[in-house]
Amino acid sequence: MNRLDRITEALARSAARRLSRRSFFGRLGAAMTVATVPLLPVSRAAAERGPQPPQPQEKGDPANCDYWRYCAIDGFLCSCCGGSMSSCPPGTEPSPITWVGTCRNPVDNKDYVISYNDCCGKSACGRCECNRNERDTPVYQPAGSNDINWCLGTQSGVVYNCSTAVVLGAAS
Amino acid sequence: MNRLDRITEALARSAARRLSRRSFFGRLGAAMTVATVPLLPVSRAAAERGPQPPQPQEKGDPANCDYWRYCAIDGFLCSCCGGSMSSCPPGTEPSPITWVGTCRNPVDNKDYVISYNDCCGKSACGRCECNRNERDTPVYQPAGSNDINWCLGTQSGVVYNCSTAVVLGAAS
Amino acid sequence: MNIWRIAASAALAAAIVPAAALAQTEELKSEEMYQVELADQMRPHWVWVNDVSFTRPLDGRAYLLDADSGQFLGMVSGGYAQGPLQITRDGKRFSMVSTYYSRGTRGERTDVATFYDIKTLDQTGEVVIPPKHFISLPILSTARLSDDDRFLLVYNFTPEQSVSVVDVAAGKLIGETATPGCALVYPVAPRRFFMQCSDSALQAVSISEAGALSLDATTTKLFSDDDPANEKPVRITPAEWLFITRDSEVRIVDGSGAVPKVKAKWSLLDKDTAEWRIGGLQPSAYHARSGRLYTLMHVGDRDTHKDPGTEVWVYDVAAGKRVQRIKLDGPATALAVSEDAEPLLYTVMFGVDELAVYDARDGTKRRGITGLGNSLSVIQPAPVAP
Amino acid sequence: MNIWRIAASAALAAAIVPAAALAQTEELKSEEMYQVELADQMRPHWVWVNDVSFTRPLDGRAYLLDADSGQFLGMVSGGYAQGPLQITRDGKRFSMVSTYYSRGTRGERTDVATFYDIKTLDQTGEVVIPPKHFISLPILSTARLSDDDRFLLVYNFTPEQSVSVVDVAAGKLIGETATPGCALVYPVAPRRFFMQCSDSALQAVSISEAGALSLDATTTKLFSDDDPANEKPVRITPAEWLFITRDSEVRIVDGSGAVPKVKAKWSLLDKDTAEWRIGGLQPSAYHARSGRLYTLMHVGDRDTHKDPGTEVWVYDVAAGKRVQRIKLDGPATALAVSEDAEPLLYTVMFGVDELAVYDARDGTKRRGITGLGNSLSVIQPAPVAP
Repeated sequence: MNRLDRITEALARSAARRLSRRSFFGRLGAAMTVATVPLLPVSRAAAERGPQPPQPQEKGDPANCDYWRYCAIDGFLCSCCGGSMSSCPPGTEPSPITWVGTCRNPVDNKDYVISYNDCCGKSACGRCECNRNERDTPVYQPAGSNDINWCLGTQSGVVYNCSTAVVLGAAS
Repeated sequence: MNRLDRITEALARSAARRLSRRSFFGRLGAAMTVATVPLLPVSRAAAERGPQPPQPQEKGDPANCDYWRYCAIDGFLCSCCGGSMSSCPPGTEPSPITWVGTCRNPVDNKDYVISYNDCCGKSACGRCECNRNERDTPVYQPAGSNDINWCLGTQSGVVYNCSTAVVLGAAS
Repeated sequence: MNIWRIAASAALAAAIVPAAALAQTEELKSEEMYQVELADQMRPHWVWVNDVSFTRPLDGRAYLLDADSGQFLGMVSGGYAQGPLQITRDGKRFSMVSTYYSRGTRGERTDVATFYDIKTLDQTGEVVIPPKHFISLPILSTARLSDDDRFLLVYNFTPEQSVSVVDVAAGKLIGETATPGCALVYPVAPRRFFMQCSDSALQAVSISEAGALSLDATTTKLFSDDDPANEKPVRITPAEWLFITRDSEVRIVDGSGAVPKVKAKWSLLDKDTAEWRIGGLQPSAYHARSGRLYTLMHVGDRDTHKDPGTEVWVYDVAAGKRVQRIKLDGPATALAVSEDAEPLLYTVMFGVDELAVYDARDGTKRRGITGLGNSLSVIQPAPVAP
Repeated sequence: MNIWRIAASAALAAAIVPAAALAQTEELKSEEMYQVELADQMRPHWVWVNDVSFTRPLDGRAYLLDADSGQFLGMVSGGYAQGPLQITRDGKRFSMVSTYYSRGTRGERTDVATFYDIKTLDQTGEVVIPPKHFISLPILSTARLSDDDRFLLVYNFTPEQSVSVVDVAAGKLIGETATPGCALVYPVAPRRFFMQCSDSALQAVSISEAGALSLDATTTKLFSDDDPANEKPVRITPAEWLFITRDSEVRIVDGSGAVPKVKAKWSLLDKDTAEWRIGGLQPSAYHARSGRLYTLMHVGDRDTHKDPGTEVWVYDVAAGKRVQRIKLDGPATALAVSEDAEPLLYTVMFGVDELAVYDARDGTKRRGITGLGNSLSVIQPAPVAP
């Protein structure tokens, strides 16, 4: 099973995102099913909704390019920009579609499919610029390409603020 | 004679620019006579019109902030951006009105009124950033203020590319 | 650069320890993204820093920082040579005045006042205004809210001078009034402000309930041409502004009457400090609870009025006397002080990407917040109702 | 940073010497400003450098430099995440594809192809195109002119894929054709190009005289998923493009027939250099007169395909053999070679504000041109008719 198939299968299994295989991997269809990003219910007092923290089974510094989830990231870490690995800074909109990577969590030594959703609608945050390219694909294979501006799927428009690294699920 | 009067008189004597005293120095008139900047005839072969060089009675490096004409400049030197002290880079438009300073030419030890016309219509050149403030005035005394974006008088709009330092004439 | 060192470490302290045990058995869960929301009101030690992005001025912005934790809370993108924010007195909302061109650097110009709330840092509305707002290095008085947050007053310069009025509550432009020879907006009451004129007089202006401006009385010339007041005064009471001249002379102007009046005069300097000067882009700040004035000072002559300060000198304004000298960790072109009872002193240096945070009382540096861009101009602390 | 050290020193050598005599008697003259104009055609050692302005992407731009003198000749401002230029074959005109929002970062999106001439660096016209052009780190094949400069072909990604066609001569949009699964534009004849598809096949496309696109034949899969060709090939003859894979394998594709064909295969590496890889944002360049390929090489594994090169390796393409190794003065993410008979090698490093200029034949560094911003992406030398 090559890596495109692995990624695609992981995507297919993910309940959180529905990314049509056709547009990227096939040649026949041009339609795209764009899932809206579900919002968690407001869980904190005073209507404040803080950045979503990492999961317990992780370690390291999410504001550092070396953090395990960032193995194919390219851009500014939302963790340094008012968001986190899985939340967008205030006033920015998560891109519903994006590129995915496969990174190994050193805590459990398992590979996970990571979705690098952009946060969009304000200009580049400029902090914590990272570029790692594990399994990054050329732009003509978009679903794995970190050179593309993925804000294209938002209501806000293409202006890119920062990048997240969201766990979609185990890769295998 | 205070320095505003000196500058105003120098402006009044200048055939090159006609800057109404009223709007800046008086309180009664709101009208502004905006002179267009005369263009020199094309003087070089092949329709190329290179940057206007300094005058013979000067010395120093026009790409250095310490050059004598820059005693009240604030911005990017057009000399580093495709223009010169008295010409705008290709595709940028000189601002017809601007702030003026009075600088001493170390070669003849005379004070000259210098007009810091902005070149406009492309974004900041970014090279050779200089800020000198001899006799710079607050923004509510605009004719001597280098904090103001003087591209406002152009056809192109307010987008600032670089600053010139044009000799208007002797100050006294 | 790490908002997580503070925010996450507490949250994770409990979480990561048991993780080692979990790790063998439990996979990471699929995550759902969301947008962070802030408290609905600026906290006392939150602070906005303007980045005019001088070498890339089409991409101006302002950053919201939490000076207590060092966290970067979020940002707003502005327009060409983005100026300061206008923050409402309750710290819940703000606006900014921006210029956009249809083709980035060219084409049709649109000026717009955009309104935001703090909670979402998202825009709640906009009002298109006359495409002539004053563009300069950021100066706080180029656009101001009236004291009751009802009207936004925008200074224009084409070079004809005028003030545009936006009805904030109604979300519409009311109009524009010519103010020949006079610049900037200094509120002194909910329906009154004054302006600085090129002949060093002040022009009183009143605002009708409908938002119409009337030019009222004008003072005589209050400052000499050789030693003008700067255009960066601080407001010390609702009706009083404290101006400082090139030669570091203080003039307190009382705008409560029909004609603004100089109420007090004193100097930042004495015979032992005659070689010092105030300087910078935002060279002074006032802390109302303690009656203290903070000034950015350096050694230099009259033409060094934009030079960075190496020290902050603190004055008791009522007494007109210096009470403290603070040596800065690095030079600074702007300073501000938080308005609360445990004040922080903030400084930035144009060209350096850091907000420095000091204890305003003892002058010790608490932290630096870096990665903010190289054209930090003005600092805007949270308003705290007195 | 000094265009005058060269330009002015010669002019002034004669002028300044007599000035000492003049100075006592003759005042400086009042000057009249004008705008500089360039030659009407790029000279062989003129070169454009794209600054995508990654941390301030609303203010992208490209700089025109004279590599012989080190002079900064001028610039053009672009739109959001500004991409490369499309330079006409005579070097007299160019265009660029830009995205603008009505409120800078938000509002209505407008995509536009803007046309300029070299002489004035001023725009001569624009064509509004579908607001969907592909935005990425700059890649040369996102928009290309047809070989006769008649049509501008713009790759779109929404993520539906298509190509927009602009009639340059008529100054109007012709239309847009869906290209599902296929990306980028590689001309092989005045009315023909191919695209790279996600399944590693190539799609041939023909252009009618009216500018309509037809999707023609498709190749089989030409590259493995584990070692894909990059999207930064170089054109070595009108119909042939040279692709390089992650593992530094060369594939020359001939697009002259109905179906593109792999014409030659060889490797940049041999058993002594197996640990090296090609890498960068613009990792290769071709000099047609000498038949030489220039590649940016570094030591690294397959995932280091964007890492900067520390050396430039030079190949005789006809022989498929390396003929030279050039050690760079500093690491580089992009390189290009001037097309003339005395070629210069240009490099930039993303994050560094310098264009480095080397003699392409002996590899000696001639100069660095600095002050160009910290996001230099692609380099575009003057076209020289063969």
